[in-house]
Amino acid sequence: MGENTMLVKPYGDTLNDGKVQLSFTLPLDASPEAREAARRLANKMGLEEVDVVEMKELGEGFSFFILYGKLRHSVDVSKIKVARVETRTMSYYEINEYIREKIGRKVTVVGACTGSDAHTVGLDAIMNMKGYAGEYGLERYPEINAYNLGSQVPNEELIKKAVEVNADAILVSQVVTQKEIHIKNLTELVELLEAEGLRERFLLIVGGPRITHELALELGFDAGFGPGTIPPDVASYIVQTLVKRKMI
Amino acid sequence: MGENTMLVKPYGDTLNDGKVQLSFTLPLDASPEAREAARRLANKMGLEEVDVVEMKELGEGFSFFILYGKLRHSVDVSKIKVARVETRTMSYYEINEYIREKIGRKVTVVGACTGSDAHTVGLDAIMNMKGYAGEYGLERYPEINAYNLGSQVPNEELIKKAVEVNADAILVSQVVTQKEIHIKNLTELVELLEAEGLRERFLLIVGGPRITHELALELGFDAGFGPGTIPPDVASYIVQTLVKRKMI
Amino acid sequence: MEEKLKLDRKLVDHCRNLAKEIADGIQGYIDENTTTTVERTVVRLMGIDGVEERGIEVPLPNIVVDDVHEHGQLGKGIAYWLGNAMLETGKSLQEIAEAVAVGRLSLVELPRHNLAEVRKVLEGVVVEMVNRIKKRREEREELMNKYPPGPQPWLYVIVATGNIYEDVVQARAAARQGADVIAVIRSTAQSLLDYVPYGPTTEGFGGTYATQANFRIMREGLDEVIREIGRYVQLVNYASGLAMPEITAMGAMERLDMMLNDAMYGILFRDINMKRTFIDQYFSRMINAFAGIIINTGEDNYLTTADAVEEAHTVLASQFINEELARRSGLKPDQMGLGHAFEINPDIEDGFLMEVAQAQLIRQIFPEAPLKYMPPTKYMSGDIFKGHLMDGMFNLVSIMTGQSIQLLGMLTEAIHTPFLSDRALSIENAKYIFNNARHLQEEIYFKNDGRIQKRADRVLNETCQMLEEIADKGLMKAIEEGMFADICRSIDGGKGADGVVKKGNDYFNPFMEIFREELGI
Amino acid sequence: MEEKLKLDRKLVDHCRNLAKEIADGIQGYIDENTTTTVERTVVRLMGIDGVEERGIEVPLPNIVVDDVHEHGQLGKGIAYWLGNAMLETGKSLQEIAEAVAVGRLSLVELPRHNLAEVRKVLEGVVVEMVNRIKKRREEREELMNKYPPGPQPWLYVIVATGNIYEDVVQARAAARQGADVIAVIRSTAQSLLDYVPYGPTTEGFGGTYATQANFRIMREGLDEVIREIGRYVQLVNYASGLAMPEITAMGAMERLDMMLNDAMYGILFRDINMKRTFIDQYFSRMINAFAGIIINTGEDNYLTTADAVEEAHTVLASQFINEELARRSGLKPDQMGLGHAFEINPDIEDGFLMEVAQAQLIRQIFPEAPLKYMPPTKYMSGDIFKGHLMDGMFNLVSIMTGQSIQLLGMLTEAIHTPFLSDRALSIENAKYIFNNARHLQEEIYFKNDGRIQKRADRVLNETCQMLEEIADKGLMKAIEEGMFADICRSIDGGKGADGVVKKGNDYFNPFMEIFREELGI
Ligand code: B12
Ligand code: B12
Ligand SMILES: Cc1ncc(COP(=O)(O)O)c(C=O)c1O
Ligand SMILES: Cc1ncc(COP(=O)(O)O)c(C=O)c1O
Repeated sequence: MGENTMLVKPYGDTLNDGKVQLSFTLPLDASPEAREAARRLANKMGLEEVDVVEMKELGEGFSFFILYGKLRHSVDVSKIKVARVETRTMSYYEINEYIREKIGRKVTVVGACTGSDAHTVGLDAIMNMKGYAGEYGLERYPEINAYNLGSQVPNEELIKKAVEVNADAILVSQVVTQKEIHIKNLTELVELLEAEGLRERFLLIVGGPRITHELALELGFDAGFGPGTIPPDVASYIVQTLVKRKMI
Repeated sequence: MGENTMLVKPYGDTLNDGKVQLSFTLPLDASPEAREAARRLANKMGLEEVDVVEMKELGEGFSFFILYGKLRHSVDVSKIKVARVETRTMSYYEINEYIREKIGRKVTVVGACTGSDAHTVGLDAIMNMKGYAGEYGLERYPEINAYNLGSQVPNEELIKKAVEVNADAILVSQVVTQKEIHIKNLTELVELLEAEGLRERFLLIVGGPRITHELALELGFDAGFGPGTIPPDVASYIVQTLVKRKMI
Repeated sequence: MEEKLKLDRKLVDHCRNLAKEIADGIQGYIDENTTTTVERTVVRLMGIDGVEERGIEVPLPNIVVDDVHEHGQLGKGIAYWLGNAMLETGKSLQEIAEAVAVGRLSLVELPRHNLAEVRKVLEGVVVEMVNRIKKRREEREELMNKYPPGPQPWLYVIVATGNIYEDVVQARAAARQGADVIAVIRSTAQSLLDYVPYGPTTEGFGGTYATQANFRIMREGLDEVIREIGRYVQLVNYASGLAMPEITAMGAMERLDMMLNDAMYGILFRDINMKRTFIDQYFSRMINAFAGIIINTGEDNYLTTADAVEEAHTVLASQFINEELARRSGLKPDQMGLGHAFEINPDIEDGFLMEVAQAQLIRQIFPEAPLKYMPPTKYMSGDIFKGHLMDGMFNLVSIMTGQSIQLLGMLTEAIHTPFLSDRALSIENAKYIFNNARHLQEEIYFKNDGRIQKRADRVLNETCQMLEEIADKGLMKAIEEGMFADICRSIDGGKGADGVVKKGNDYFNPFMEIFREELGI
Repeated sequence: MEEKLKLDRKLVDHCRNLAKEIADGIQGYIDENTTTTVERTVVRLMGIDGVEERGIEVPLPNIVVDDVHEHGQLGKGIAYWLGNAMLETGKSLQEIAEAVAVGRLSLVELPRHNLAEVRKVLEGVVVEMVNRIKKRREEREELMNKYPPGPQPWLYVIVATGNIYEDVVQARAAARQGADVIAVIRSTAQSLLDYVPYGPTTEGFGGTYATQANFRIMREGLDEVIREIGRYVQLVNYASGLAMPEITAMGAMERLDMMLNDAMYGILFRDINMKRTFIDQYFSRMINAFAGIIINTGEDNYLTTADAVEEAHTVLASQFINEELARRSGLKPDQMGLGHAFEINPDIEDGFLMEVAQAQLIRQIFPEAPLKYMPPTKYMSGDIFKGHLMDGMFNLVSIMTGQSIQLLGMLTEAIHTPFLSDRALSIENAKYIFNNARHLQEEIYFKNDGRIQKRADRVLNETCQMLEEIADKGLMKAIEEGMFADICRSIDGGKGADGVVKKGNDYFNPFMEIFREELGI
């Protein structure tokens, strides 16, 4: 361990007590043996002094358990570096001003919920006129041309539109994550763009409740936005990055 | 792995999907790094596809996390043997009849909440006249002499009383478990009895919300009773065991 | 039921009249047209079933109907062509369909008999199916007598594993835990399929395909548990989308008890053509009416995109329209599971009061309807503890206002489709609240001119205004303009428009005739 | 406040009269006796503090009082002996106490001056302390003006780590999360200690020792946060047990805002001698009255051993008695945090209605009291999800009935003393419910002669009967017979009986005199 090691553990009411709550179902009828199985599983997870505080029979051979225990493991936070969107969020007025001054032409963005995803609320929050959380959406920005293609848009169609309107940025929303479908969809988009030699032409941005900037980078996107994002976060990122990367 | 291996894993909605919910606090301000720390801890616990679904700042440098993930570990339930109280629970009438027929004299029990424990409700549930969950307590049984010493009784005093009234069984209740104080109290009682050569003279029984029969045996007791115990469970155990062990 | 809100009854009547006007505006359209799925439904009701392998499995009803539709002859009604083929070939309907499937027969190429003859030859088949559905209905009544369902609000939960066998396990467990109603959520894409998949399925996505085999497997799985627990458990599936009436027919045959069957959901949320949808829902709901199935409408969905405080009146307006359209299909008030939802932002001061107002308002306006009350979804978050509590408040409002069908909220709503344990916790939640506050409704009154009454009045007034506007411009136009759920759909856009077919003067649909007669429409 | 329950006001007045009768029955006893802890309190109020190492640390107040008590001379009041020693030695009180501690001085052995002289020499010290307490009171008022406390019901949470420094962290975090009141739970054994521990402590068991240093550390920690968040956060500790008035005095000096200070809790739940307790509570509450501290009574505890449905009236009866005894100590109605609890078995049908009835009943009977409403504890289980929901229903009843001080339930009640996150979830729970149902109380009425009203009437009637019985036989006898919480305590049994001392005719207690005067008793 280096000098700057900073190990942290879960905290119940005393530093480093390691207290963790967990719950799960086992395919077992409720019985002392099932309770013991739950306890042993918790042990395998690195928990000590495990208390199985609840065992509830769910029927059809299943039981639900709630447990508390003390975690043996710790994590060295000094080693953790997480990429974040570094641009400063400007106001609606600042952003439009910035575009007029530093870009000198309108910025064009194209957005869509791709694949089978029909959850448009998140993307609409960012793009629609009426906006979100008291902030106007991108469509309202005088210096931005925004095209919202809506739901269940195939990746091919999205790319076609982006080329057609000569977009600066592509905005993708992915809400459904079952069976990791979002990863599949997003990867496919990047591959398609690369295959057509278009990847560098656009800022590629993804958002959704399970999206982090880190994940976005991993998948080959330029940026990722999670829960709580407001339109100016995205607009600020786009305009500042266009300038920085001289994509103007 | 033997022939009868039966590995089980947590179940969310598909057999062996391993789904587990957990929550804990870390001594970190909310940040992408803190979220990542939470994720890594879950990884160390053997969880894959970890979703940190909630990060909530608690103030004073702490944050709370809720996570879901898939557990890698499984447990072989075929290997689990848990001791249980094997006696059949009889009814109030059966028990008194059993005492009259097979023991032929009144059975004497002494109960107490020991150490600093002042939680009498559990012990009272088993012993008091009015009983619990619709079942009379031991005091009501015509064939049982029951002495309830109440709360915060030192182990020495409990033993003294048991000898004095020539008890068949000693009933101990332990509710407070902080810093494992119950283990300490219970172990002390067994050691005291052994030191005085009295251990074999009594059935030694413990109960409480965190007591299992398994734990009781480990600590050198004859039986342990947990949540949901009703008076006839205990009475049945006592009378049948007295007969079986020829302590009559 | 006591009228706790002092509503202006004249306004309510006015709303109902407006809804009639609005329905009149589309009724002509409904009467003049049929659709491919309506005709496929007729095929299914005639007992034709099965698929033909053509790269993918294509259901025989599609093949049969397409065979006629391609020739532009569907306006006579598929029944005519099938009857005609029977007369001509002497074969059974199933044999005929199979022959069409392998290309050995084309229905329109056969010599044509007259309608009276066709009607005659089909009589047996039609009566058989009508009796089969009647029998299912009686079966339900008997079982419900023998194993009475729990008290209302009924605990309604969903299963959504994608695998029918896994679903059965979850459904049976839920029934044992106390669920009164089990809905098998469909795979995401199914509503956009212009056919119904076939056989047992194990690979749905976010839900399990609605197939007749799946219906049967689940029904059997539940019936077994019903006998053990002595309580009838109702089964639900979804009949919105391009194959709406076909799914309804399957449900009628397999004794489903409820069916999601909204008049506008497909238009708004699945971008299905509006004419297609209005025609489909008419026949679909007629089948439900006849089969004694309760429909569930989908107004709750509006509040997932629109704001529950601002747009509360759109829910009520849509309910008036749904009610009127349902009535026209022969549904009785006690089959109208009108939907609404508890979707107000939990951080709003007095939001609870507004939820009470809305739920009470709807209860009073539709006193006989088995209202379906939907849980918080939009404001659920990764904080499962707060979510569980919101679900509890939702349950409390329900028992306070006498709702009928309670779709239980899940603490993990924002995370994943329900785990077995999530469902169990939800059931526990509802059982606790319903029992612990069982007669609260009887015990409380609302202050005159207080926040609750004022809120209800306001919603009712806005509803009236909205219905006036819709009556004025017509329902289709209103939808075009995004008056519901903030969503705009154009009259000729959307999926499935090509399945709309103008009826000929000689259009023949024996089932519609019988249902109309039996239902007194 | 509207009177939603149509209570028989005559019955309520009758109950109050009975409570007076009952209090009269013990008042003579209180007036005629003092106790070792009352005298130690006087010592502390005179500014004497510190400990002497004698194997364990023994506080100077104990040493000083024991010195006199051993000689059977405490009936004159310790103040006399201390003043006398000042006159005789010319030393400061602290020096005198230290001299006694090391055995260099015995108070009773000094030549005796007359009371007038003693009174005179003590005047400065007494006035200084009285002013110090007044100043604390003003400080509180100023801070509350500048940083107004949140709206009622106040969010009251406990910290219980056993370590004062860890407690401070938890308390500050809770304050930031929204807590209005922080109680530092005491170590299990402390109430049975016949002294107050000294200095900062870090090793309590299931709670943290109440010491003056701990009070100060926590007060400072909270004051800092108060300035940051702009909201006053109240601090609470426990003054029940063998050292009751001493702890109260410490609280008065360190600006605590509330103090658990019941008239009977120690008797029933800690087996402390009843005479001792009645005497101690009289002086202790007088200090609280003067210091502007709200007391919390402990009737909630009855329902942890007795059944909340059957024994609801015992809570109300005890509240009437506690109220009357508090009044006699000079406490104003707005300082009487009478306790009650939400402890009905959650599986009872309409249990929620009964909780509403009880909470509303108590609210109406004590309209000015800052009622302290306690959460479900007995029926909490390892099922933290259900527990969180029960806590939510508890919060809802509170906002529906206008409770004042809400001790927040913890989802882990059945498992461990609260984790930081448990507390945060509880605060979130209460904030959600209180805000979302903010004006529910104003909006609803209860049905005449309905379940809620009938339940309240029944409890009130039973309370009356119980008070009649107690008035008849006397409070001490009633306790002997187990009329509260199913617990029997004998008149001369229990701990601390030997600390009761008959006052002499010349008994002198300058603080009691001043407090009586200032409080108009
Ligand atoms: C509303 C909703 C619906 C509505 C959608 C209406 C619409 N037009 O969007 C309806 C009712 C139609 C619906 C249907 C279904 N849904 Co849905 N739905 C939801 C719900 C309740 C809320 C989602 C939402 O609107 N959130 C509010 C927005 C503002 O938040 P957000 O999306 O996170 O967006 C923010 C950020 O993430 C970010 N962001 C999002 N996108 C983008 C894009 C860019 C470029 C940027 C920069 C930022 C950004 O900024 C936004 C603002 O801060 C969630 C549960 C929940 N509470 O989360 C389930 C949920 C998402 N649905 C789910 C499912 C399974 C379905 C169905 C598949 C169910 C079925 N079998 O029929 C269907 C089919 C939908 C489909 N084909 O995709 C699951 C997904 C499970 C999973 N993890 O995979 C959820 C979690 C519910 C559940 N527990 O089952 N749903
Ligand atoms: C009631 C109660 C009290 C009452 C006790 C009144 C009394 N006379 O008993 C009062 C208010 C006085 C109290 C005080 C305290 N309590 Co307390 N209390 C509880 C509470 C709410 C319920 C316990 C109860 O009565 N359960 C009902 C009975 C019927 O269940 P049971 O005990 O499990 O008994 C059953 C079985 O276990 C079994 N059983 C039990 N004993 C025996 C014995 C035998 C021989 C057999 C056969 C079977 C048997 O049979 C019973 C019937 O089925 C719990 C929280 C909870 N919900 O569990 C906290 C709790 C136990 N208390 C707790 C604490 C910390 C305290 C205090 C120390 C707090 C403080 N700092 O002041 C004090 C001090 C008490 C002390 N010195 O021991 C903690 C313990 C934490 C821990 N795990 O160590 C708990 C869990 C609350 C919490 N989260 O902080 N408490
Ligand atoms: C009325 C109605 N129909 C159908 C559905 C299901 O959607 P889909 O038709 O896409 O399966 C819903 C969704 O909740 C609904 O409310
Ligand atoms: C009135 C009162 N005093 C004191 C206490 C605390 O107990 P102890 O005095 O044992 O610290 C309680 C417990 O909740 C109480 O209600």
